[in-house]
Amino acid sequence: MDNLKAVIETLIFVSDTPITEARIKVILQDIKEKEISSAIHSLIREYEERDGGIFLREIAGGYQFRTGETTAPWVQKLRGQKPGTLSPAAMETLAVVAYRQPVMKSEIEKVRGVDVSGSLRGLLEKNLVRMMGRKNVPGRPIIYGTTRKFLETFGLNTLSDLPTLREFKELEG
Amino acid sequence: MDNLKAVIETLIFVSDTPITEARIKVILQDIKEKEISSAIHSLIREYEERDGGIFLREIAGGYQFRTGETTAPWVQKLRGQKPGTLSPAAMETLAVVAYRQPVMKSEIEKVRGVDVSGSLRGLLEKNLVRMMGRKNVPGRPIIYGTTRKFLETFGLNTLSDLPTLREFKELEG
Amino acid sequence: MTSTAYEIKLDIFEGPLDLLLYLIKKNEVDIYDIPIALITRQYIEYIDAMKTLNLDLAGEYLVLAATLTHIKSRMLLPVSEEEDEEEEDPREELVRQLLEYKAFKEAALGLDRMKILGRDVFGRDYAGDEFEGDAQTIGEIGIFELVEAFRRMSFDTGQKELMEIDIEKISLSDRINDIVDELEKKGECTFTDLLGESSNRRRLIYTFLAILELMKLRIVKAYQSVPYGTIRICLAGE
Repeated sequence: MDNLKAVIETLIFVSDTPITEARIKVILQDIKEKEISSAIHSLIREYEERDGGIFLREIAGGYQFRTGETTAPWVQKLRGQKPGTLSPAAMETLAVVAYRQPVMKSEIEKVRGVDVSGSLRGLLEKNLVRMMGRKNVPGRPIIYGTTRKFLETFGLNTLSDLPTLREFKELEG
Repeated sequence: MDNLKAVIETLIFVSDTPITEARIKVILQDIKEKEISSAIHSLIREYEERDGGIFLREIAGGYQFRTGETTAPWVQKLRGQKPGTLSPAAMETLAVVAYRQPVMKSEIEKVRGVDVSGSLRGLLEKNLVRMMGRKNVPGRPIIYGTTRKFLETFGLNTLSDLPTLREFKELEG
Repeated sequence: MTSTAYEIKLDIFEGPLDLLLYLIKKNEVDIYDIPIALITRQYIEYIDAMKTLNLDLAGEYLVLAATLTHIKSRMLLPVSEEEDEEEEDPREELVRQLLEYKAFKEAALGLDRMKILGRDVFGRDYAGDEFEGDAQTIGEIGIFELVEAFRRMSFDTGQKELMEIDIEKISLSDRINDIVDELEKKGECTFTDLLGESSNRRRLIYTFLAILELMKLRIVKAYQSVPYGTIRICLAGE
Protein backbone atom coordinates (compact mmCIF):
# COMPACT_ATOMS: atom_id res chain seq x y z
CA MET A 1 0.00 0.00 0.00
CA ASP A 2 1.75 3.14 -1.15
CA ASN A 3 -0.53 5.54 0.72
CA LEU A 4 -0.39 3.68 4.05
CA LYS A 5 0.30 6.81 6.06
CA ALA A 6 -2.63 8.64 4.45
CA VAL A 7 -4.97 5.71 5.14
CA ILE A 8 -3.92 5.50 8.79
CA GLU A 9 -4.21 9.27 9.18
CA THR A 10 -7.74 9.04 7.80
CA LEU A 11 -8.74 6.23 10.16
CA ILE A 12 -7.46 8.13 13.17
CA PHE A 13 -9.17 11.30 11.99
CA VAL A 14 -12.63 9.76 11.53
CA SER A 15 -12.66 7.86 14.83
CA ASP A 16 -14.52 9.61 17.60
CA THR A 17 -12.46 7.84 20.26
CA PRO A 18 -8.73 7.00 20.21
CA ILE A 19 -8.19 4.16 17.75
CA THR A 20 -5.80 1.36 18.69
CA GLU A 21 -3.12 -0.19 16.50
CA ALA A 22 -4.96 -3.49 16.84
CA ARG A 23 -8.11 -1.94 15.42
CA ILE A 24 -6.19 -0.44 12.50
CA LYS A 25 -4.58 -3.82 11.90
CA VAL A 26 -8.03 -5.47 11.63
CA ILE A 27 -9.03 -2.98 8.95
CA LEU A 28 -5.75 -3.09 7.01
CA GLN A 29 -5.54 -6.89 7.03
CA ASP A 30 -2.55 -7.36 4.74
CA ILE A 31 -0.28 -4.81 6.35
CA LYS A 32 2.27 -5.91 8.94
CA GLU A 33 1.92 -4.59 12.49
CA LYS A 34 5.43 -3.22 12.33
CA GLU A 35 4.62 -1.18 9.24
CA ILE A 36 1.49 0.24 10.87
CA SER A 37 3.36 1.14 14.01
CA SER A 38 6.17 2.83 12.13
CA ALA A 39 3.73 4.80 9.95
CA ILE A 40 1.91 6.05 13.05
CA HIS A 41 5.12 7.17 14.71
CA SER A 42 6.25 8.88 11.57
CA LEU A 43 2.92 10.78 11.55
CA ILE A 44 3.32 11.76 15.22
CA ARG A 45 6.78 13.18 14.47
CA GLU A 46 5.51 15.00 11.39
CA TYR A 47 2.83 16.86 13.32
CA GLU A 48 5.27 17.56 16.13
CA GLU A 49 7.81 19.10 13.76
CA ARG A 50 5.18 21.04 11.88
CA ASP A 51 4.10 22.58 15.23
CA GLY A 52 0.71 23.78 13.99
CA GLY A 53 -2.70 23.66 15.64
CA ILE A 54 -3.20 19.89 15.64
CA PHE A 55 -1.09 17.08 17.03
CA LEU A 56 -1.33 13.32 16.91
CA ARG A 57 -1.32 11.99 20.47
CA GLU A 58 -1.17 8.59 22.13
CA ILE A 59 -4.25 8.39 24.37
CA ALA A 60 -5.84 5.53 26.34
CA GLY A 61 -3.92 2.91 24.39
CA GLY A 62 -4.85 4.41 21.03
CA TYR A 63 -4.21 7.42 18.81
CA GLN A 64 -6.17 10.62 18.42
CA PHE A 65 -5.79 14.06 16.88
CA ARG A 66 -5.88 16.81 19.49
CA THR A 67 -5.26 20.52 19.55
CA GLY A 68 -2.13 21.91 21.19
CA GLU A 69 -2.40 23.77 24.49
CA THR A 70 -1.47 27.26 23.34
CA THR A 71 -4.63 27.76 21.31
CA ALA A 72 -7.09 26.79 24.09
CA PRO A 73 -8.32 30.36 24.85
CA TRP A 74 -9.60 30.79 21.28
CA VAL A 75 -11.44 27.48 21.34
CA GLN A 76 -13.13 28.55 24.55
CA LYS A 77 -14.09 31.81 22.87
CA LEU A 78 -15.50 29.89 19.90
CA ARG A 79 -17.55 27.63 22.14
CA GLY A 80 -18.67 30.56 24.23
CA GLN A 81 -18.60 28.56 27.42
CA LYS A 82 -16.34 28.08 30.35
CA PRO A 83 -14.96 24.57 30.52
CA GLY A 84 -16.68 22.40 33.11
CA THR A 85 -14.10 21.71 35.78
CA LEU A 86 -14.14 19.36 38.72
CA SER A 87 -14.38 20.75 42.23
CA PRO A 88 -11.36 20.23 44.50
CA ALA A 89 -13.43 17.68 46.47
CA ALA A 90 -14.23 15.72 43.29
CA MET A 91 -10.60 15.94 42.19
CA GLU A 92 -9.41 14.54 45.54
CA THR A 93 -11.88 11.66 45.35
CA LEU A 94 -10.82 11.01 41.76
CA ALA A 95 -7.15 11.01 42.79
CA VAL A 96 -7.80 8.38 45.49
CA VAL A 97 -9.77 6.21 43.04
CA ALA A 98 -7.11 6.60 40.34
CA TYR A 99 -4.14 5.66 42.55
CA ARG A 100 -5.85 3.15 44.84
CA GLN A 101 -8.09 1.25 42.44
CA PRO A 102 -9.87 -1.07 42.90
CA VAL A 103 -11.03 0.82 45.95
CA MET A 104 -14.06 0.77 48.25
CA LYS A 105 -16.01 3.88 49.18
CA SER A 106 -15.05 3.40 52.82
CA GLU A 107 -11.34 3.45 51.89
CA ILE A 108 -11.73 6.73 50.02
CA GLU A 109 -13.51 8.18 53.02
CA LYS A 110 -10.77 7.04 55.35
CA VAL A 111 -8.14 8.83 53.26
CA ARG A 112 -10.12 12.03 52.74
CA GLY A 113 -11.66 12.13 56.22
CA VAL A 114 -15.06 13.12 54.86
CA ASP A 115 -18.17 11.52 53.37
CA VAL A 116 -17.56 11.10 49.63
CA SER A 117 -21.06 10.10 48.44
CA GLY A 118 -21.65 13.33 46.55
CA SER A 119 -18.32 13.54 44.78
CA LEU A 120 -18.33 9.81 43.96
CA ARG A 121 -21.78 10.07 42.45
CA GLY A 122 -20.72 13.08 40.39
CA LEU A 123 -17.70 11.18 39.06
CA LEU A 124 -19.88 8.17 38.18
CA GLU A 125 -22.28 10.42 36.30
CA LYS A 126 -19.41 12.04 34.42
CA ASN A 127 -18.24 8.53 33.59
CA LEU A 128 -14.76 9.18 34.97
CA VAL A 129 -15.24 6.49 37.62
CA ARG A 130 -17.08 3.18 37.34
CA MET A 131 -18.23 0.37 39.55
CA MET A 132 -15.80 -2.48 38.89
CA GLY A 133 -17.52 -5.20 40.86
CA ARG A 134 -17.60 -6.31 44.45
CA LYS A 135 -14.91 -7.08 46.95
CA ASN A 136 -14.98 -10.59 48.29
CA VAL A 137 -15.29 -9.61 51.95
CA PRO A 138 -18.36 -9.71 54.21
CA GLY A 139 -21.04 -7.39 52.90
CA ARG A 140 -19.47 -7.64 49.44
CA PRO A 141 -18.96 -3.86 49.07
CA ILE A 142 -18.78 -2.29 45.60
CA ILE A 143 -15.31 -1.45 44.37
CA TYR A 144 -14.55 1.53 42.15
CA GLY A 145 -12.00 2.25 39.48
CA THR A 146 -11.38 4.75 36.71
CA THR A 147 -12.78 4.49 33.19
CA ARG A 148 -11.37 4.74 29.67
CA LYS A 149 -12.89 8.22 29.60
CA PHE A 150 -10.73 9.13 32.58
CA LEU A 151 -7.63 8.31 30.51
CA GLU A 152 -9.01 10.22 27.54
CA THR A 153 -9.91 13.24 29.65
CA PHE A 154 -6.53 13.48 31.31
CA GLY A 155 -4.61 12.61 28.15
CA LEU A 156 -3.07 9.46 29.61
CA ASN A 157 -2.06 6.43 27.62
CA THR A 158 -2.27 3.98 30.52
CA LEU A 159 -2.72 4.27 34.29
CA SER A 160 1.01 3.85 34.72
CA ASP A 161 1.45 7.26 33.09
CA LEU A 162 0.00 8.83 36.23
CA PRO A 163 2.64 10.84 38.09
CA THR A 164 3.94 8.94 41.12
CA LEU A 165 2.65 9.69 44.60
CA ARG A 166 5.88 11.23 45.86
CA GLU A 167 5.16 12.13 49.49
CA PHE A 168 3.40 8.91 50.22
CA LYS A 169 6.33 6.84 49.01
CA GLU A 170 8.59 8.61 51.50
CA LEU A 171 6.31 7.51 54.31
CA GLU A 172 6.26 3.89 53.28
CA GLY A 173 10.01 3.78 52.84
CA MET B 1 -0.25 37.05 16.38
CA ASP B 2 2.66 34.87 15.45
CA ASN B 3 0.75 31.57 15.65
CA LEU B 4 -2.22 32.80 13.60
CA LYS B 5 -2.18 29.77 11.31
CA ALA B 6 -2.14 27.38 14.28
CA VAL B 7 -5.06 29.22 15.91
CA ILE B 8 -7.12 29.15 12.72
CA GLU B 9 -6.30 25.50 12.15
CA THR B 10 -7.47 24.76 15.69
CA LEU B 11 -10.74 26.65 15.23
CA ILE B 12 -11.51 24.80 12.01
CA PHE B 13 -10.55 21.48 13.58
CA VAL B 14 -12.79 21.76 16.64
CA SER B 15 -15.88 22.98 14.77
CA ASP B 16 -18.49 20.35 14.07
CA THR B 17 -19.74 22.27 11.03
CA PRO B 18 -17.78 24.27 8.44
CA ILE B 19 -16.63 27.53 10.05
CA THR B 20 -16.85 30.77 8.06
CA GLU B 21 -14.21 33.49 7.75
CA ALA B 22 -16.70 35.89 9.34
CA ARG B 23 -16.98 33.66 12.40
CA ILE B 24 -13.21 33.39 12.69
CA LYS B 25 -12.96 37.16 12.38
CA VAL B 26 -15.38 37.60 15.33
CA ILE B 27 -13.17 35.43 17.51
CA LEU B 28 -9.84 36.95 16.42
CA GLN B 29 -11.01 40.54 16.77
CA ASP B 30 -7.71 42.32 16.20
CA ILE B 31 -6.69 40.40 13.10
CA LYS B 32 -7.44 41.83 9.68
CA GLU B 33 -9.77 39.91 7.36
CA LYS B 34 -7.07 39.81 4.73
CA GLU B 35 -4.62 38.15 7.12
CA ILE B 36 -7.21 35.54 8.11
CA SER B 37 -8.05 34.81 4.50
CA SER B 38 -4.42 34.45 3.49
CA ALA B 39 -3.65 32.17 6.48
CA ILE B 40 -6.56 29.90 5.54
CA HIS B 41 -5.43 29.67 1.93
CA SER B 42 -1.90 28.97 2.98
CA LEU B 43 -3.23 26.10 5.15
CA ILE B 44 -5.31 24.74 2.26
CA ARG B 45 -2.20 24.71 0.05
CA GLU B 46 -0.12 23.10 2.78
CA TYR B 47 -2.50 20.17 3.18
CA GLU B 48 -2.85 19.90 -0.60
CA GLU B 49 0.90 19.68 -1.11
CA ARG B 50 1.37 17.30 1.78
CA ASP B 51 -1.17 14.98 0.11
CA GLY B 52 -1.90 12.92 3.25
CA GLY B 53 -5.19 11.63 4.64
CA ILE B 54 -6.72 14.96 5.62
CA PHE B 55 -7.44 18.04 3.54
CA LEU B 56 -8.75 21.50 4.35
CA ARG B 57 -11.76 22.13 2.11
CA GLU B 58 -14.11 25.01 1.43
CA ILE B 59 -17.59 23.71 2.20
CA ALA B 60 -20.94 25.51 2.29
CA GLY B 61 -19.32 28.92 2.58
CA GLY B 62 -17.01 27.81 5.37
CA TYR B 63 -13.94 25.66 5.98
CA GLN B 64 -13.69 22.12 7.27
CA PHE B 65 -11.17 19.32 7.50
CA ARG B 66 -12.18 16.37 5.37
CA THR B 67 -10.60 13.08 4.50
CA GLY B 68 -9.38 12.56 0.94
CA GLU B 69 -11.30 10.45 -1.57
CA THR B 70 -8.75 7.68 -2.06
CA THR B 71 -9.00 6.48 1.53
CA ALA B 72 -12.82 6.28 1.57
CA PRO B 73 -13.07 2.46 1.34
CA TRP B 74 -11.17 2.07 4.63
CA VAL B 75 -13.40 4.60 6.34
CA GLN B 76 -16.40 2.53 5.24
CA LYS B 77 -14.78 -0.56 6.67
CA LEU B 78 -14.07 1.18 9.98
CA ARG B 79 -17.62 2.45 10.30
CA GLY B 80 -19.10 -0.92 9.56
CA GLN B 81 -17.17 -2.38 12.46
CA LYS B 82 -17.92 0.31 14.97
CA PRO B 83 -19.58 -1.11 18.07
CA GLY B 84 -23.10 0.10 18.54
CA THR B 85 -24.58 1.59 21.65
CA LEU B 86 -27.93 1.21 23.35
CA SER B 87 -30.64 3.82 23.18
CA PRO B 88 -32.05 5.08 26.50
CA ALA B 89 -35.24 3.11 25.77
CA ALA B 90 -33.29 -0.10 25.17
CA MET B 91 -31.24 0.57 28.30
CA GLU B 92 -34.40 0.92 30.40
CA THR B 93 -35.89 -2.30 29.03
CA LEU B 94 -32.61 -4.07 29.63
CA ALA B 95 -32.52 -2.74 33.19
CA VAL B 96 -35.97 -4.15 33.92
CA VAL B 97 -35.02 -7.53 32.45
CA ALA B 98 -31.75 -7.57 34.42
CA TYR B 99 -33.30 -6.74 37.76
CA ARG B 100 -36.64 -8.48 37.31
CA GLN B 101 -35.77 -11.69 35.51
CA PRO B 102 -37.27 -14.08 34.72
CA VAL B 103 -39.79 -11.59 33.44
CA MET B 104 -42.69 -11.42 30.94
CA LYS B 105 -43.04 -8.71 28.32
CA SER B 106 -46.27 -7.50 29.95
CA GLU B 107 -44.41 -6.99 33.24
CA ILE B 108 -41.72 -4.92 31.53
CA GLU B 109 -44.42 -2.85 29.90
CA LYS B 110 -46.14 -2.32 33.22
CA VAL B 111 -42.93 -0.90 34.66
CA ARG B 112 -41.94 1.17 31.65
CA GLY B 113 -45.44 2.30 30.80
CA VAL B 114 -44.85 1.89 27.06
CA ASP B 115 -44.85 -0.84 24.43
CA VAL B 116 -41.45 -2.54 24.58
CA SER B 117 -41.68 -4.78 21.47
CA GLY B 118 -39.09 -2.76 19.57
CA SER B 119 -36.48 -2.46 22.28
CA LEU B 120 -36.96 -6.08 23.32
CA ARG B 121 -36.42 -7.27 19.74
CA GLY B 122 -33.28 -5.16 19.54
CA LEU B 123 -31.95 -6.64 22.76
CA LEU B 124 -32.68 -10.16 21.52
CA GLU B 125 -30.86 -9.42 18.26
CA LYS B 126 -27.87 -8.08 20.14
CA ASN B 127 -27.97 -11.21 22.25
CA LEU B 128 -28.15 -9.30 25.52
CA VAL B 129 -31.55 -10.79 26.35
CA ARG B 130 -32.88 -14.27 25.62
CA MET B 131 -36.14 -16.15 25.75
CA MET B 132 -35.96 -18.54 28.66
CA GLY B 133 -39.22 -20.35 28.08
CA ARG B 134 -42.96 -19.89 28.41
CA LYS B 135 -45.03 -19.25 31.48
CA ASN B 136 -47.83 -21.69 32.13
CA VAL B 137 -50.67 -19.19 32.19
CA PRO B 138 -53.30 -18.53 29.48
CA GLY B 139 -51.59 -17.39 26.30
CA ARG B 140 -48.34 -19.02 27.50
CA PRO B 141 -46.32 -15.78 27.42
CA ILE B 142 -42.59 -15.86 26.78
CA ILE B 143 -40.27 -15.29 29.72
CA TYR B 144 -37.10 -13.25 29.27
CA GLY B 145 -33.76 -13.17 31.03
CA THR B 146 -30.27 -11.83 30.40
CA THR B 147 -27.45 -13.68 28.66
CA ARG B 148 -23.79 -14.35 29.31
CA LYS B 149 -23.02 -11.65 26.78
CA PHE B 150 -24.97 -9.23 28.95
CA LEU B 151 -22.56 -9.91 31.81
CA GLU B 152 -19.57 -9.49 29.49
CA THR B 153 -20.87 -6.25 28.03
CA PHE B 154 -21.30 -4.69 31.45
CA GLY B 155 -18.13 -6.15 32.87
CA LEU B 156 -19.96 -8.19 35.48
CA ASN B 157 -18.87 -11.50 36.88
CA THR B 158 -22.32 -12.60 38.00
CA LEU B 159 -25.71 -10.95 38.29
CA SER B 160 -25.16 -10.48 41.99
CA ASP B 161 -22.46 -7.97 41.10
CA LEU B 162 -25.28 -5.69 39.98
CA PRO B 163 -25.56 -2.85 42.44
CA THR B 164 -28.74 -2.99 44.51
CA LEU B 165 -30.91 0.07 44.70
CA ARG B 166 -30.09 0.42 48.38
CA GLU B 167 -26.40 0.74 47.54
CA PHE B 168 -27.24 3.17 44.85
CA LYS B 169 -29.19 5.34 47.24
CA GLU B 170 -26.24 5.39 49.63
CA LEU B 171 -24.32 7.35 47.03
CA GLU B 172 -26.83 10.12 47.27
CA GLY B 173 -25.45 10.66 50.77
CA MET C 1 -25.92 22.62 54.04
CA THR C 2 -28.24 25.35 55.16
CA SER C 3 -26.02 28.32 55.93
CA THR C 4 -24.46 30.08 53.00
CA ALA C 5 -21.97 31.85 55.24
CA TYR C 6 -20.80 28.49 56.50
CA GLU C 7 -20.43 27.10 53.02
CA ILE C 8 -18.20 29.93 51.99
CA LYS C 9 -16.03 29.42 55.03
CA LEU C 10 -15.88 25.68 54.56
CA ASP C 11 -15.05 25.98 50.90
CA ILE C 12 -11.50 26.76 51.93
CA PHE C 13 -11.09 23.27 53.39
CA GLU C 14 -11.92 19.88 51.93
CA GLY C 15 -12.38 18.36 55.39
CA PRO C 16 -10.88 18.12 58.87
CA LEU C 17 -7.55 16.75 57.63
CA ASP C 18 -7.25 19.66 55.23
CA LEU C 19 -7.86 22.11 58.08
CA LEU C 20 -5.24 20.36 60.18
CA LEU C 21 -2.71 20.51 57.35
CA TYR C 22 -3.45 24.20 56.98
CA LEU C 23 -2.77 24.83 60.69
CA ILE C 24 0.50 22.89 60.53
CA LYS C 25 1.61 24.93 57.55
CA LYS C 26 0.46 28.23 59.05
CA ASN C 27 2.40 27.62 62.25
CA GLU C 28 5.42 26.42 60.28
CA VAL C 29 5.78 23.30 62.42
CA ASP C 30 7.18 19.91 61.53
CA ILE C 31 4.50 17.42 60.47
CA TYR C 32 6.53 14.61 62.09
CA ASP C 33 6.69 16.49 65.41
CA ILE C 34 3.38 18.30 65.76
CA PRO C 35 3.12 20.53 68.85
CA ILE C 36 -0.16 18.88 69.72
CA ALA C 37 -1.32 21.31 72.45
CA LEU C 38 -0.95 24.34 70.20
CA ILE C 39 -2.49 22.74 67.13
CA THR C 40 -5.38 21.23 69.11
CA ARG C 41 -6.17 24.62 70.65
CA GLN C 42 -6.20 26.35 67.26
CA TYR C 43 -8.18 23.54 65.66
CA ILE C 44 -10.87 23.71 68.34
CA GLU C 45 -10.99 27.50 68.11
CA TYR C 46 -11.55 27.15 64.42
CA ILE C 47 -14.35 24.60 64.60
CA ASP C 48 -15.98 26.54 67.46
CA ALA C 49 -16.20 29.45 65.08
CA MET C 50 -17.62 27.18 62.41
CA LYS C 51 -20.05 25.56 64.83
CA THR C 52 -21.74 28.87 65.53
CA LEU C 53 -22.56 29.03 61.85
CA ASN C 54 -23.69 25.46 61.26
CA LEU C 55 -23.89 22.40 63.44
CA ASP C 56 -24.68 19.90 60.71
CA LEU C 57 -21.48 19.59 58.79
CA ALA C 58 -19.21 19.83 61.79
CA GLY C 59 -19.62 16.10 62.50
CA GLU C 60 -16.45 14.96 60.76
CA TYR C 61 -14.58 17.92 62.18
CA LEU C 62 -15.73 17.01 65.69
CA VAL C 63 -14.41 13.47 65.39
CA LEU C 64 -10.94 14.81 64.67
CA ALA C 65 -11.27 17.31 67.52
CA ALA C 66 -11.91 14.39 69.86
CA THR C 67 -8.93 12.50 68.43
CA LEU C 68 -6.67 15.51 68.92
CA THR C 69 -7.83 15.99 72.50
CA HIS C 70 -7.22 12.32 73.20
CA ILE C 71 -3.71 12.48 71.77
CA LYS C 72 -3.01 15.60 73.82
CA SER C 73 -4.02 13.84 77.03
CA ARG C 74 -1.85 10.83 76.19
CA MET C 75 1.10 13.11 75.52
CA LEU C 76 0.74 14.51 79.04
CA LEU C 77 1.12 11.09 80.65
CA PRO C 78 4.61 10.47 82.01
CA VAL C 79 6.59 8.13 79.78
CA SER C 80 7.55 4.99 81.64
CA GLU C 81 11.31 4.90 82.19
CA GLU C 82 12.02 1.30 81.23
CA GLU C 83 10.13 1.02 77.96
CA ASP C 84 11.14 4.46 76.82
CA GLU C 85 12.16 3.56 73.28
CA GLU C 86 9.51 0.95 72.69
CA GLU C 87 6.69 3.36 73.53
CA GLU C 88 4.63 4.35 70.52
CA ASP C 89 4.21 8.05 69.88
CA PRO C 90 0.48 8.84 70.33
CA ARG C 91 0.70 11.10 67.29
CA GLU C 92 1.95 8.37 64.99
CA GLU C 93 -1.37 7.24 63.53
CA LEU C 94 -2.48 10.83 62.95
CA VAL C 95 0.78 11.74 61.23
CA ARG C 96 0.38 8.72 59.00
CA GLN C 97 -3.14 9.76 58.09
CA LEU C 98 -2.06 13.33 57.45
CA LEU C 99 0.82 12.34 55.20
CA GLU C 100 -1.42 10.02 53.26
CA TYR C 101 -4.04 12.71 52.82
CA LYS C 102 -1.37 15.24 51.87
CA ALA C 103 -0.06 12.91 49.18
CA PHE C 104 -3.51 12.53 47.63
CA LYS C 105 -4.26 16.22 47.93
CA GLU C 106 -1.10 16.89 45.94
CA ALA C 107 -2.02 14.16 43.49
CA ALA C 108 -5.38 15.89 43.00
CA LEU C 109 -3.60 19.15 42.24
CA GLY C 110 -1.34 17.20 39.89
CA LEU C 111 -4.38 15.86 38.03
CA ASP C 112 -5.74 19.38 37.78
CA ARG C 113 -2.49 20.55 36.19
CA MET C 114 -2.71 17.96 33.43
CA LYS C 115 -3.85 18.86 29.94
CA ILE C 116 -7.52 18.19 30.42
CA LEU C 117 -9.66 17.44 27.38
CA GLY C 118 -12.26 20.14 26.91
CA ARG C 119 -10.32 22.64 28.99
CA ASP C 120 -6.73 22.73 27.72
CA VAL C 121 -6.87 20.57 24.64
CA PHE C 122 -9.69 19.66 22.29
CA GLY C 123 -10.67 16.91 19.96
CA ARG C 124 -12.94 17.06 16.98
CA ASP C 125 -16.62 17.61 17.65
CA TYR C 126 -18.63 14.79 16.19
CA ALA C 127 -22.04 15.29 14.72
CA GLY C 128 -24.30 12.68 16.29
CA ASP C 129 -25.52 10.77 13.26
CA GLU C 130 -22.18 10.66 11.50
CA PHE C 131 -21.50 7.08 12.50
CA GLU C 132 -24.04 4.35 12.76
CA GLY C 133 -22.81 1.41 14.72
CA ASP C 134 -22.88 -2.24 13.92
CA ALA C 135 -26.08 -3.78 15.24
CA GLN C 136 -24.42 -7.03 16.22
CA THR C 137 -21.58 -5.80 18.36
CA ILE C 138 -21.74 -3.60 21.38
CA GLY C 139 -18.97 -1.78 23.15
CA GLU C 140 -18.43 -2.01 26.86
CA ILE C 141 -21.12 -0.12 28.73
CA GLY C 142 -20.78 1.19 32.24
CA ILE C 143 -22.95 -0.58 34.77
CA PHE C 144 -23.84 2.81 36.19
CA GLU C 145 -25.85 3.61 33.05
CA LEU C 146 -27.93 0.50 33.55
CA VAL C 147 -28.65 1.20 37.20
CA GLU C 148 -29.35 4.83 36.38
CA ALA C 149 -31.87 3.69 33.77
CA PHE C 150 -33.58 1.50 36.34
CA ARG C 151 -33.61 4.20 38.96
CA ARG C 152 -34.93 6.77 36.49
CA MET C 153 -37.93 4.55 35.82
CA SER C 154 -38.65 3.81 39.43
CA PHE C 155 -38.88 7.52 40.08
CA ASP C 156 -40.92 8.20 36.96
CA THR C 157 -43.51 5.58 37.68
CA GLY C 158 -43.34 5.94 41.44
CA GLN C 159 -43.66 2.19 41.80
CA LYS C 160 -42.58 1.20 45.21
CA GLU C 161 -42.07 -2.45 44.37
CA LEU C 162 -39.30 -1.52 41.96
CA MET C 163 -37.23 -0.22 44.81
CA GLU C 164 -37.25 -3.52 46.61
CA ILE C 165 -34.73 -5.32 44.45
CA ASP C 166 -32.15 -6.86 46.68
CA ILE C 167 -29.17 -9.10 46.46
CA GLU C 168 -31.19 -12.25 47.28
CA LYS C 169 -33.45 -11.82 44.26
CA ILE C 170 -30.49 -11.17 42.00
CA SER C 171 -28.59 -14.19 43.31
CA LEU C 172 -31.59 -16.36 42.48
CA SER C 173 -31.64 -14.93 38.95
CA ASP C 174 -27.97 -15.82 38.72
CA ARG C 175 -28.68 -19.46 39.48
CA ILE C 176 -31.63 -19.49 37.09
CA ASN C 177 -29.41 -18.14 34.33
CA ASP C 178 -26.61 -20.58 35.06
CA ILE C 179 -29.00 -23.54 35.04
CA VAL C 180 -30.56 -22.50 31.72
CA ASP C 181 -27.03 -22.07 30.32
CA GLU C 182 -26.08 -25.53 31.48
CA LEU C 183 -29.25 -27.13 30.11
CA GLU C 184 -28.87 -25.37 26.77
CA LYS C 185 -25.39 -26.80 26.55
CA LYS C 186 -25.99 -30.34 27.78
CA GLY C 187 -29.68 -30.88 27.06
CA GLU C 188 -30.27 -32.74 30.29
CA CYS C 189 -28.77 -32.70 33.76
CA THR C 190 -29.29 -34.38 37.09
CA PHE C 191 -30.05 -32.39 40.18
CA THR C 192 -26.64 -33.37 41.54
CA ASP C 193 -24.93 -32.10 38.35
CA LEU C 194 -26.52 -28.74 38.83
CA LEU C 195 -25.41 -28.53 42.44
CA GLY C 196 -21.82 -28.81 41.39
CA GLU C 197 -18.95 -30.35 43.31
CA SER C 198 -18.17 -27.63 45.82
CA SER C 199 -21.71 -27.11 46.93
CA ASN C 200 -22.34 -25.14 50.06
CA ARG C 201 -25.64 -24.65 51.84
CA ARG C 202 -26.32 -21.33 50.19
CA ARG C 203 -25.71 -22.69 46.73
CA LEU C 204 -27.90 -25.69 47.45
CA ILE C 205 -30.80 -23.49 48.53
CA TYR C 206 -30.48 -21.18 45.53
CA THR C 207 -30.19 -24.10 43.12
CA PHE C 208 -33.27 -25.70 44.61
CA LEU C 209 -35.26 -22.43 44.53
CA ALA C 210 -34.09 -21.75 40.97
CA ILE C 211 -35.27 -25.17 39.78
CA LEU C 212 -38.62 -24.70 41.53
CA GLU C 213 -39.00 -21.30 39.88
CA LEU C 214 -38.05 -22.70 36.48
CA MET C 215 -40.53 -25.56 36.92
CA LYS C 216 -43.24 -23.15 37.97
CA LEU C 217 -42.56 -21.10 34.85
CA ARG C 218 -42.55 -24.30 32.79
CA ILE C 219 -39.11 -23.57 31.50
CA VAL C 220 -37.75 -26.89 32.73
CA LYS C 221 -39.20 -30.31 33.36
CA ALA C 222 -38.08 -32.69 36.04
CA TYR C 223 -38.27 -36.49 35.71
CA GLN C 224 -37.82 -39.25 38.21
CA SER C 225 -38.07 -42.83 36.92
CA VAL C 226 -38.30 -44.52 40.31
CA PRO C 227 -39.19 -43.12 43.72
CA TYR C 228 -36.07 -41.69 45.41
CA GLY C 229 -34.22 -42.21 42.12
CA THR C 230 -32.10 -39.69 40.24
CA ILE C 231 -33.95 -36.49 39.35
CA ARG C 232 -33.35 -35.55 35.72
CA ILE C 233 -33.95 -32.00 34.54
CA CYS C 234 -34.28 -30.73 30.98
CA LEU C 235 -35.59 -27.70 29.13
CA ALA C 236 -39.32 -27.86 28.49
CA GLY C 237 -39.09 -26.66 24.90
CA GLU C 238 -42.01 -25.44 22.86
